[in-house]
Amino acid sequence: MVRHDKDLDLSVELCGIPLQTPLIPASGTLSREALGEVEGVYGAMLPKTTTPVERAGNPPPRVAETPAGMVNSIGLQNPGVERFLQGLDAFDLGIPIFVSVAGDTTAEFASLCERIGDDDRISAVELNLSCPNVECGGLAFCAGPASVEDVVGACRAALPDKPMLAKLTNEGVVENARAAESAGADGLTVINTLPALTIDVQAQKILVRGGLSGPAIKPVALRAVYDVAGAVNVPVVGSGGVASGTDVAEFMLAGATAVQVGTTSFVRDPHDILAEFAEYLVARGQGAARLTGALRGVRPTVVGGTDV
Amino acid sequence: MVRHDKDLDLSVELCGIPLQTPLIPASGTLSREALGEVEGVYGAMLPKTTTPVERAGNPPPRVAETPAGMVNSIGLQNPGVERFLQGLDAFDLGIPIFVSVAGDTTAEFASLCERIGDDDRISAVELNLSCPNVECGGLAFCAGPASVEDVVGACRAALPDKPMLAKLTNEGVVENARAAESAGADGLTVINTLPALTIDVQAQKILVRGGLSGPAIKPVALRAVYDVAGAVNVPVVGSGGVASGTDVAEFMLAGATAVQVGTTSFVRDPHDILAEFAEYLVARGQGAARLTGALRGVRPTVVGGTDV
Amino acid sequence: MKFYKVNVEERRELGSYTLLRYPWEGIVAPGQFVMARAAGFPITLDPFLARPFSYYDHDGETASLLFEVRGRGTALLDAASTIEVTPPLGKGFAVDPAPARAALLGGGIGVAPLQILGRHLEARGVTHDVFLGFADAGCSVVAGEFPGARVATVDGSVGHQGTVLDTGVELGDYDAIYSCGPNPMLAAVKLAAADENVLCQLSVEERMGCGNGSCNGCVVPVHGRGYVRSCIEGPVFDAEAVAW
Amino acid sequence: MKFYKVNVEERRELGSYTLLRYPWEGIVAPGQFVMARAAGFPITLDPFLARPFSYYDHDGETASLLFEVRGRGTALLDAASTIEVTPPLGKGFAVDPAPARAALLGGGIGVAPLQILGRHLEARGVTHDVFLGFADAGCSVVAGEFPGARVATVDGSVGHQGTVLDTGVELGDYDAIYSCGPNPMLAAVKLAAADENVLCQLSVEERMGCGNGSCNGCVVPVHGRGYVRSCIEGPVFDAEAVAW
Ligand SMILES: Cc1cc2nc3c(=O)[nH]c(=O)nc-3n(C[C@H](O)[C@H](O)[C@H](O)COP(=O)(O)OP(=O)(O)OC[C@H]3O[C@@H](n4cnc5c(N)ncnc54)[C@H](O)[C@@H]3O)c2cc1C
Ligand SMILES: Cc1cc2nc3c(=O)[nH]c(=O)nc-3n(C[C@H](O)[C@H](O)[C@H](O)COP(=O)(O)OP(=O)(O)OC[C@H]3O[C@@H](n4cnc5c(N)ncnc54)[C@H](O)[C@@H]3O)c2cc1C
Ligand SMILES: Cc1cc2nc3c(=O)[nH]c(=O)nc-3n(C[C@H](O)[C@H](O)[C@H](O)COP(=O)(O)O)c2cc1C
Ligand SMILES: Cc1cc2nc3c(=O)[nH]c(=O)nc-3n(C[C@H](O)[C@H](O)[C@H](O)COP(=O)(O)O)c2cc1C
Ligand code: FES
Ligand code: FES
Repeated sequence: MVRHDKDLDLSVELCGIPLQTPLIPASGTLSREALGEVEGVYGAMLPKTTTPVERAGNPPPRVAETPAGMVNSIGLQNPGVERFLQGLDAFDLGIPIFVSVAGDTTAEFASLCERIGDDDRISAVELNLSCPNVECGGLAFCAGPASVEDVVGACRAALPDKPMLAKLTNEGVVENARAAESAGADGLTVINTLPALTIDVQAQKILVRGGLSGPAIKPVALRAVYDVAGAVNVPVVGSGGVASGTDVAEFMLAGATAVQVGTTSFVRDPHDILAEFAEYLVARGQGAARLTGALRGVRPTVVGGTDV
Repeated sequence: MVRHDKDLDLSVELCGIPLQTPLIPASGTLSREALGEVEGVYGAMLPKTTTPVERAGNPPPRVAETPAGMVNSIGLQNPGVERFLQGLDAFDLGIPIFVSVAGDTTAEFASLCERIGDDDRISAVELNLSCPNVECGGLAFCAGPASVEDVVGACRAALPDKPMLAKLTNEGVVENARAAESAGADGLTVINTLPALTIDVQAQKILVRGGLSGPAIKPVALRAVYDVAGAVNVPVVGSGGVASGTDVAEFMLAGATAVQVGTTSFVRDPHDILAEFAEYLVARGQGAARLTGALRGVRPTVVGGTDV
Repeated sequence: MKFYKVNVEERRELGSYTLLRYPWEGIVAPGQFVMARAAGFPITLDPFLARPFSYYDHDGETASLLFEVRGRGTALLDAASTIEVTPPLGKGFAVDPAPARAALLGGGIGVAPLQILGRHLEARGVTHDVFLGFADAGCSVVAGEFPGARVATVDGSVGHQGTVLDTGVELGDYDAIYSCGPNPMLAAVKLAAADENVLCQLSVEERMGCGNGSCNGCVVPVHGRGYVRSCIEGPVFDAEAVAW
Repeated sequence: MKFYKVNVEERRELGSYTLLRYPWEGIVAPGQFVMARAAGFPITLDPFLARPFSYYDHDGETASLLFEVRGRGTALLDAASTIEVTPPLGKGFAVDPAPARAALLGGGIGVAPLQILGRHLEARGVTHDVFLGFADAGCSVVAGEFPGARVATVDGSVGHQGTVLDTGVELGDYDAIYSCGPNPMLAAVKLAAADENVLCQLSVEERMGCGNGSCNGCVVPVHGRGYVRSCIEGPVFDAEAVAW
């Protein structure tokens, strides 16, 4: 499958955790049933976000295709943290297991962190801050830096002993990244899906209102990773539209230490993505870890905004 | 070219201005030299943004292709408002002319509006609020509602007699739309490009840092139009990824009164987009104007956030 | 998900539908489906997602799909000489233990899985009747592949006028009812079968992101269990389980 | 922009390059270019933009392009039986008034417009010599289409070792120098020609969004004029005008 050149070093270290490859499945995009297909690809495992109690999720339709992407509105369907933890062994592929958590309130986030802090099977936690904060009228936890600082700080206190990543959306990502860092996040996952809407033009109805993912958002995610990596000192995990080995390299060049593969894993064998990434490294005799942030300093001549 | 069924009504009214079709070229995407190719397509003309003095723009490379889109960093290259106005007659296709303006400061915006207020050739002004505000450390004018209110209010005072559209970016679009409306905007153009980055992975250099446009962003723009149309009482002009006649219909269903065609006009004859839109209307016996906001009320069962 | 590149061995027009055959060894259960797309570069961006199709037939070496061109995914599939497919996915119709007498009800392109299902029932010696409903004559051409099938068309151009339930089918005469078609038709079949004491199974159609359980996109409401993924626990469900 | 669908009449491999011919009537000036792509649905999303190519030749009825497969756009073009093209775009080489003696310098795939340029010079009775530089033997195969051309390859496998400027060309011997190739080569030609009192014209290569002046993407710095669009005022510029 993946050709492992003897000199090829695919490993990276993320928040002190050695990963055999820089790839991680994006939360919510790899099921237990599909684990048999991904052996050897990932550096860590990351199941779908879990919440304090079971969530039924949203009624269908939940997914709609868009140009080079898709919009989903799953609604965080999950069995709740207790049953989630009971089933966690199924996710043991011999690589570190990260767990994504979300609550409706800061207290729920903190109690999830506390619950998980005890579990030795779990190497790190990802806080899914894109979910709606019921204390803030349904705005996402990462709608603003104050709210980010609050929830990350509470989670830090509840989870002193495990690395903790804060996963941010694109809107306000740099300020939120700074806030998460100062509140004690060990790393940042950048970005979640973009708020989006699809319409059934024949029925003249909304099809799916939810989050846009896939290759379409890659340039947006790259800009977010690049800017965040330039603004904080903690490692950044890239997410958004990764579809090929060179995409992985692009995210690392932009400053990511590890890279998540989400939607594209629905339409491509992620082994192929890893193989292409390995080829890229072999062709230039670079180890994976050396890519991180390699284009920093090589700034564009003019940092233009949008045009504008 | 476009089959004009005798019963087919393509016309709409925008801020009291009758438009023979709901299509408008997005600012910065239709040159004087290409006007011969677009006769009969558009309801209004809208040249590239002009600024108080000439701008050289950014050094190349300025454009890069991305999945279902492109990133540009032109840097508002334009000859400055005086030469722009001298050349404006070239844009006279017998349809209303809108003019897009941008300044570095609120005062510059206002003085542009004043300068243009006198010009009878111009039917309406679009304020390009996505450009960097030098008084706010380079953040865009529409980075926040206070700044939007400030600049729109100053422009309103300087331009009492012409319809004035405020063009917003996606970030914070609903709050900014409300601010623009309350400061006196007659309409809102939603959205400009998304901040994005492209990388030359072989050279390990930034290729273009700029704004993402094209079909990739359509679901993001649709969500913005839908939410803004639900939040304000002034008309909304849709912009972002329109590539077909059904895309035009989608934007209108979401709440747009008129729709801008930008990047896709580089790769498609916009006559074909209008023809498809006309076909869509004929097939259902609807006039264009009746589409606006037609799916409102038909809300999705759950207004989910991103998944989250 | 891993896709396999295969050559299209045969493509045949059956009225408004297309029959497509490609080499595929191994076992396919009736009612299972495949994610398929025209072959592209490493991935295709347009369309981006693969599309779900029921197996129309499988003889151990060759798989057949029957499809209707609706949008871009099916249009490209209709023109491709090489396609990319997953292995068989999902859970099919319950044919073991074999019922004594079965009715197969198909609506439109939903007739597809009834062919392979019929063959499996045949192999088990199950007497079965086929009832098919179509929009019009063009769609009904495929009925020729189901000898003895009773047909209805909405426009009345072929067979009975109406839906599959207007073919004169007497659900009470059967021990098992297997049905595939648009969800509103399935709901009608479920309702009609509710009074009879029969096994009633429906192959449902939900939008799919992945096909392998990863996205949670394709859910169907199931009594007492909330939303369950139709690509893993379906696409075939017991009618009484589905909370429509 | 309006694209016209045309059939590929001929496709021929010339070493590492592909020659593609399609029907096109009307006038094409040497040095003009076309935006082209493999035909797709109303538009193709992958790739999304069309690609600029210089005309390699045009005989009044058939246009030829010569291209190198680099990425997805050219790979699809290399396989397509139907392509979509714009009319001729941009401003080509200044051949009127005709110079007495001209040197044509091409680098890599930049040799493309020199074919049509040579024919136009021939028609005007202009004596001209062709000098071509390539990376390697595979690329240099196309030199066979330029009888009498002096060739250099970077790897020394064919002709002189080095770039087009190592072919022994004496720029001072000519009244006009026409050049096309990667921008660094053009900068070197400009520098070499600067000492001579000759017309020196360069066909530059910038990334293009539209090809018809609309996007302001393809700019080249020009002395005293800032950035000008190479799709409108170029792609051919006087070397002395370009502010490199
Ligand atoms: C389990 C299952 C089995 C199926 N079996 C068959 C079959 O045997 N033959 C056949 O012709 N069709 C079948 N379908 C429907 C088929 O998947 C759609 O017709 C096809 O996806 C349309 O794709 P398109 O690109 O042509 O249309 P588009 O409308 O352009 O598709 C756009 C998006 O919507 C989705 N979509 C559109 N219509 C449907 C639909 N009815 N059901 C699910 N998703 C849809 C597509 O997958 C795609 O993501 C089946 C669907 C499911 C879920
Ligand atoms: C005026 C002009 C004339 C040209 N004439 C020829 C010719 O006759 N034959 C030929 O083979 N090539 C020519 N080129 C270069 C040709 O346009 C690129 O090789 C082609 O765009 C690559 O597309 P791709 O999809 O294969 O590569 P990709 O690298 O996948 O392309 C990605 C994007 O980058 C752009 N791009 C990549 N390389 C170049 C480049 N060198 N110049 C401009 N844009 C680029 C593409 O247009 C596209 O937008 C010309 C370029 C210009 C500007
Ligand atoms: C179907 C689907 C479900 C998702 N569920 C979650 C989730 O539960 N938690 C989360 O943090 N992100 C979730 N995401 C977001 C992804 O983890 C990822 O950040 C995003 O899709 C962008 O990456 P991609 O373009 O590679 O998919 C989901 C995305 C998709 C497409
Ligand atoms: C090359 C290019 C130049 C642009 N220049 C301007 C501009 O000068 N002023 C402006 O308001 N928007 C500008 N835009 C943004 C467009 O007007 C439009 O809002 C955006 O591209 C989204 O629409 P689209 O996806 O249809 O292109 C530009 C976009 C592109 C691609
Ligand atoms: S299609 Fe993704 S879970 Fe069923
Ligand atoms: S390519 Fe768009 S202006 Fe030249």
